[in-house]
Amino acid sequence: MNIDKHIIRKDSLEKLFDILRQNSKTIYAPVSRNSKVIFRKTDNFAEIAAGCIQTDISSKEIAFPRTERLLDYSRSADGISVKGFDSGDIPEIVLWGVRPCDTVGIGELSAIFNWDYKDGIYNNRLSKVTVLGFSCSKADEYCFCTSVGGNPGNTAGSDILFTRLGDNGDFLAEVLTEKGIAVFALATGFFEKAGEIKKEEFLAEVPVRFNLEVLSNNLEKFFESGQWVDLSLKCLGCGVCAYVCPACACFDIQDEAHGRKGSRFRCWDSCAFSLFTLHTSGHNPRDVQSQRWRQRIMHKFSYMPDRLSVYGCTGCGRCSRACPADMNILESLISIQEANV
Amino acid sequence: MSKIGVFVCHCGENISSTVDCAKVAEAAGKYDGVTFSVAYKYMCSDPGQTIIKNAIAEKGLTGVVVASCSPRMHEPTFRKACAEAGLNPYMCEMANLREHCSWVHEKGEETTQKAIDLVRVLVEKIKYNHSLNPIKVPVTKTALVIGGGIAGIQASLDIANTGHKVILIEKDPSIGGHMSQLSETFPTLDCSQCILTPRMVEVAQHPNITLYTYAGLESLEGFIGNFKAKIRKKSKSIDEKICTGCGLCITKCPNKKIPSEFNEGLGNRTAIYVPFPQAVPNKPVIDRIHCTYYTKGKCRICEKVCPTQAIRFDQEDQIVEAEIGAIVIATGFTVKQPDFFPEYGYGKYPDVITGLQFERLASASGPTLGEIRRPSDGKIPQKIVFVACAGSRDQAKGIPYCSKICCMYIAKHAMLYQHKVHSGKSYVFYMDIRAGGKMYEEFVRRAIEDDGVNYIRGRISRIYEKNGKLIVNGADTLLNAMPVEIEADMVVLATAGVANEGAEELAQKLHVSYDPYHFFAEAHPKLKPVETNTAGIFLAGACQAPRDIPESVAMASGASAKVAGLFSQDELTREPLIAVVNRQPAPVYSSCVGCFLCISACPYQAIEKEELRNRNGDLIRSVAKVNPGLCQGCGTCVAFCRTKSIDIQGYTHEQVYSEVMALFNEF
Amino acid sequence: MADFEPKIVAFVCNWCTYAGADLTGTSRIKYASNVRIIRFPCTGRIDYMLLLKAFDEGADGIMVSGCHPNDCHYTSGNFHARRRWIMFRSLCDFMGIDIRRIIFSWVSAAEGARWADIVNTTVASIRELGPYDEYRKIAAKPIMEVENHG
Amino acid sequence: MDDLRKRAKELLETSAVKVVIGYEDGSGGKTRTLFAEKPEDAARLIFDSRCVMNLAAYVTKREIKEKGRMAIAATLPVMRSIIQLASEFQVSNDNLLVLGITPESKLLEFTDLSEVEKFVHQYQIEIEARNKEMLEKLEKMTPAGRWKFWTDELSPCIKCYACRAACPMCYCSRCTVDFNQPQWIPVPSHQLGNLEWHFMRAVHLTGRCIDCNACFNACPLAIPLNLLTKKMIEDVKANFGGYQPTLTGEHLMSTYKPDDKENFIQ
Amino acid sequence: MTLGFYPGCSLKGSSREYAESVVAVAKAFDIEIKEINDWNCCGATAAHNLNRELSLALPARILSLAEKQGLNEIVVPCAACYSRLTVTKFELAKDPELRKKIVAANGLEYSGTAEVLNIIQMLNKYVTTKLEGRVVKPFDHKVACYYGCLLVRPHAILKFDREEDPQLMDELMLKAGATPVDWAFKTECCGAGLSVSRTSSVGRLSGKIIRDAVDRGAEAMIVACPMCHSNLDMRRGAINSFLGEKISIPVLYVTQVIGLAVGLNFKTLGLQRHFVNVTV
Repeated sequence: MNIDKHIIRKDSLEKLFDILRQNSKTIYAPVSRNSKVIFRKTDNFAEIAAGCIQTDISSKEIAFPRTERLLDYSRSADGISVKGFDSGDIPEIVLWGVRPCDTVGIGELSAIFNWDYKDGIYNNRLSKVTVLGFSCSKADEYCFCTSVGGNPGNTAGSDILFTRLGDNGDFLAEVLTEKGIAVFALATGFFEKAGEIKKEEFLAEVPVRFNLEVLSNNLEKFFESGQWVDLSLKCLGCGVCAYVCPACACFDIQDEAHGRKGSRFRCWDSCAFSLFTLHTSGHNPRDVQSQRWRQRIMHKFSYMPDRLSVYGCTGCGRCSRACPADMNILESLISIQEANV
Repeated sequence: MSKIGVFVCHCGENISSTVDCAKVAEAAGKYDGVTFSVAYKYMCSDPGQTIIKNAIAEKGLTGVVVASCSPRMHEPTFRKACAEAGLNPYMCEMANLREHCSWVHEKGEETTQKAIDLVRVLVEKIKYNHSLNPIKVPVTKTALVIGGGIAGIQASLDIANTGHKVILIEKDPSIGGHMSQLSETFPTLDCSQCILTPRMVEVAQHPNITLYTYAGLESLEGFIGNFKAKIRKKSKSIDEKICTGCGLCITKCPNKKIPSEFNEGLGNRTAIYVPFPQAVPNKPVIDRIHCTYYTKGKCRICEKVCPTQAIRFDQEDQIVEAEIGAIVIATGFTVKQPDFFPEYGYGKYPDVITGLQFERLASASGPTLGEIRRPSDGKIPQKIVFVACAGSRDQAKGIPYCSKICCMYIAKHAMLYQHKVHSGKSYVFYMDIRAGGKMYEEFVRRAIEDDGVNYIRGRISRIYEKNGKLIVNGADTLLNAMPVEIEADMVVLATAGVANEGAEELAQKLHVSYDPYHFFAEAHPKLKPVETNTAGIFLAGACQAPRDIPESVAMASGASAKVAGLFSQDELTREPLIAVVNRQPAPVYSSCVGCFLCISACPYQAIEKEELRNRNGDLIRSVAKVNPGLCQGCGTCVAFCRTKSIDIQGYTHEQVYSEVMALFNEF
Repeated sequence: MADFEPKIVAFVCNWCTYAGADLTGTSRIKYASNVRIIRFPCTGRIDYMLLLKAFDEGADGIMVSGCHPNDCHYTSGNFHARRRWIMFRSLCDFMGIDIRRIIFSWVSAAEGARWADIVNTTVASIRELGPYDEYRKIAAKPIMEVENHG
Repeated sequence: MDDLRKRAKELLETSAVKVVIGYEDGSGGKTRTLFAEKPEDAARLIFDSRCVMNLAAYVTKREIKEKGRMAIAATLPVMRSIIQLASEFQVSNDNLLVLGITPESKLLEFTDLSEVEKFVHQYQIEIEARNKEMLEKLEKMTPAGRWKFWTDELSPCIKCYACRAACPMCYCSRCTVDFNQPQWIPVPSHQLGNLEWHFMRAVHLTGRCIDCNACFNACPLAIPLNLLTKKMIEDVKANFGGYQPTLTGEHLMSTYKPDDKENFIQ
Repeated sequence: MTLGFYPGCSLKGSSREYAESVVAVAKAFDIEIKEINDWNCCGATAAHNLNRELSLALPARILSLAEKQGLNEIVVPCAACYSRLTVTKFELAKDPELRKKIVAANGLEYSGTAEVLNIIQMLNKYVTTKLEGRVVKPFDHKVACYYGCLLVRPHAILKFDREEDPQLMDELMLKAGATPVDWAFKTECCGAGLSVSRTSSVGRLSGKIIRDAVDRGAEAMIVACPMCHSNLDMRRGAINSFLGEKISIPVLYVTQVIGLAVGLNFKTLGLQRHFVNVTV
């Protein structure tokens, strides 16, 4: 469908929020908690941390929770009964205030969850979500969406994308999908037809930091490089990078048994953990941290494009911001791209 | 998939009267992995055990849960039964339906439900049991006997005579103990020295006995059959090999006014001394506390006069290390000392003495050469009062127990006094006369009837001195508490027998337990009177409770029999319920990270470092290793290990975890 | 809470408390039937995680009991245990875990009557406190409600 | 910090050590860890108030140990960690040289760890006033209040284990949470899993944590999980008269005193 | 510093001099003595033979009053009163039920916080340390310290000094410049309760005590109990007739001796009130 552009005045934004609430939508928006900003259920517009460059944790939890109860089972004399995931439990969710680098991530995750097996739970959750993206008018040294084919005003993944039009605080609203129209329909009154607007002028500056082509080519020959060790020596082997990433989809299946009853969970996992690939035999194909860092980068920039023809990175830069050891993925990527292999 | 059999015991009616055993068996039958369950009247009976054995054979059971009495009662029985049926004994567990359920609750739903829960817990546990094999450890066939009194002497001789080596250590310069201090012994009145000294000599000459006098136990490590003892030989300041025991040094020693321990302070000794003429070994030691040379830095007269130059002022304590298979504790007892009886003026009036001091007065080898004379002025007492239960059976004095030997030795004392002082009058104040023992009662009667000792049933309230007399105030409870006042020349207190100073410390060195009075605790008051709770360590004589000579000797022989029994095997088998540090295939080797905090947590020094090396022998890392010989299986390390790398067989992580899960969930 | 029957688990050492409870039996002293004993070689073996597990699985109260100081069959297992309990309790309390529900005691093999008393008083006090739902609740909650999105 | 650079350079030139672990400028105005292996790398070493990360976390990491003998630029907390690690046999004089940095940021020369120990023992482990207040505030709450506080605070925990990774004392190759026979700590980051993970962490750090706050600084959600270890430090002080890492001698929680308080035991 | 003061009946009657000397000494060492208002009989001797609860309720009321009047430490010079008050504290502490009952009976709050001191304890706590420095007229005599029965018994409850061979008063006398003799009847019964009913028995019992003291060269007897004092002093007649000779050894209260030692005047210490003349 062709994009349909509107203006929404800054004071109307809150009204839109309220209307959505009145229409019994569950709204998740960036809210600050301790010194951090994360997506939380909120009924209070004022609570929204609008100004932040980015939430500290990506919005992927909305469809890919850190811990998903897949099923409950119980055994009795008459056999085993399983209570599977019930999509009816999922509320209609509006994801408010997502940045393009997260909305793009939705696409990347979906690619993984629908690669061969179609993940019902993920798709179900996603189907209940309306994404109201907000373009970036601010960026910092960690941002590099433009280097991975994105941009601060990228519409991909949003149902409506709002772009702040300078200081008067009005917003350009690009209604992009059916879901978007549905929201639009709830509050048509607040929207005015927009004239010609140079959206780009209002977007943050995010310079291109490396050449993706060159990087991909180098990576193919870089696997055995000794540089991985230098790049990753300070990595502590925690899972922060994967857990804050909008595109990391690795998970682990855990059963919790209580006698004849029990539940099965899907939990986030991270390729940075030494246990991630540990075999029962004790053998570990990724024995040291450098191999794990290599895996992270290869997976995002080589294996995924090869297999799924999407990159596993949106250039949001969260992993670098969050890393307790200041491992900076951008630096790794640049030096790999610059390496003459 | 495990095949578990559950066997519910009625225990006659002991269990079935409050627990619905059939219901328990039925419930158990429904649990996962339970392929057979039955209730029966007496599981421990032959037919009962046969049920178990047949079930094992026919159903091919992989685990057996017997729901009956306390495992502390019959675990060995049922494990043996399983073993006989070809099932590893450690695949058998017991649910305690009797002591912990049927006997302590009323008949009813709850009680049966509890029984069912207890069974379920064990069913779930046993799914994680593993076949275990008893640990075999070698036996060092040398016994350590601590204490050279009559009990220690007897034990040493008995063990030595079974052909095994014995190390006997005695803290004093000579063996002999309290018995060597006694004059005559009840109920036969034969001379103590005469019957004891031959034994002492025998000890000294026995080829199987190594005797260390003036020595004590420094430390003990290890376990039954495999103890390592460090023995401190205090410096005697003489070269025993050279010393001929001529005694010249003793006669020449200028320092003659040291109260003699052997004579209970009634006589004096020199700084270089042998405690008594018949001492074994009969060679002097220098008491460095009193010796003028050690205190003032000059003298060395003994050194000058010694014909063989045997004096060694610079001699140091020696630590002897010995491999020991079994230990007999025979450290004896002591009697309450001064200031304990202000109302009796003990320590204040010289003529108020203890029974042990009286023994010295009455002894031919004593300070008065056997004549009963007052310590104060050497006069022969015409009136003498013996006070029984001086401290004993007295809550207020913190000694509620009966010291047992006093009634008899008081009778003996009174008798001896009457024999030696025909004109004298003797009085015995007593609470009860406890003369249980062969010829004991007769002995007491003799004292009363033949020797005319006045027995007065009552306690002494106060003793004070007046014009050289000891005024003894008491009451005669048989004459309805009529006040009695006796002007005595001498009073003998039958002071309570108490544990030695430092008994507690020794117990801790030996890892044996002790009672509230610091006497060593026997493993079972009736069935294991000479064993301690620590395997391989036995008790003899008054270190366990006040004992008279025949009892001490009997205990000593009993303990010796236990030791001999132990030494009759070349290998011991021990319960394999011990801790193990995991080992895994390369490259992991073990999940232990080698922080070795477990080493400090282990009460038995059973954890050591093991260096893991690869094929080429280069060190990979060091990890903890449990010495199966030393580990006693307390599991303190297991709960402590952060990586959960140590586990304890019989109470593994999986076992205890599954027990908790089983308790609160349906299976 | 009169009709409420607390579920209580007792972690006891084999040499003192377990034997003491046996003596309660042989002395035919009656006491409340709410307590289930799990046997350990020594209090030193009792892993603090077990106590938390018991609460997860639905215990309303927990008893931990072993040999009096100096009586430990392993000479110091109970001393080690005691030091851990001190810190365990204070951490529980600090995190709001109800330490009134964890009763520690020394019971010797000779104290059969004492065991009965302690069990009875424990059962009474836990009945007073009611079921320990707070802890169980967080174990049971479905994901969407709690775990995600802060 | 010229003398630090100078010293590091010497050490690398003379190859007295193979690697010097220190700080360098990082991204976003942060500092990061530098592993100087060539003398010229030493020039990149810096030290200032931003250098709060506990570098001791690296001395137990395999790829770094394998480089050979290490030198480490160590602030007081780092030195404390190192002493504790040494007492747990994770580092030794053979593989580690300490370049001490005093609270007044002066460089200190230590010939061996026992000297480091002496230095460390001049200072008591003291909880910052701000956190003391927080502790007291919590202690004043009702147990129910504390329960609410912690279940709320811990609920956003995503179990990324950054707290564990950043902690020098969490060097175990298999953490209790990774132990699954049985699975003592639930893996899922639901409330119970989070509660028990942080409970366990605090227990395992009791008598070992030297209060460097690395765990808190590493947490992507700024959960005040260091309050737990701080509380343990305070209680250790109250019950056993405080704690200092020592090379030899008893470990606080693997030992006991016959007169440890037992007023809570019937 | 302020001390609560429970005189009890004797110190208001037969033993005023004891009260006087206590107050005087306290004053000399700047201890404020505050008598408990509205105090009642401690129930000594009689009550506990008749009715246990009464025998506890009476002292309990005294203690309650003390608490109410904010006296957390009270000195009880009379050994009998001291015994009753201390025993009551002990009994009520160990039996909450009983305590409820007693509190109900008295209708007064009782927490058992008030500390009860006998005269020796009081002196040891607040005087002994300063004493030596203050002695101006050492009481240079051989003295027999007589503790009597109630001051030290039952030890299990009072936990005061050595039950059978107490020493504290002797030590106090040493500090006051006196020489305590070692004698036999420190804690023997003087016949207290029989003073009126069977004076002759008192003669016998107290006689023995006086006799031994004198035989051992004592020039004065020192007491810390009005009962002991009245028997040894007031009943001297009966005693002498029992002993068949006239013995004129004076009997002083421990507080009187200390008073003299620190130079207080004869009358302030009530020494003129004794039957057996005291000459200094």
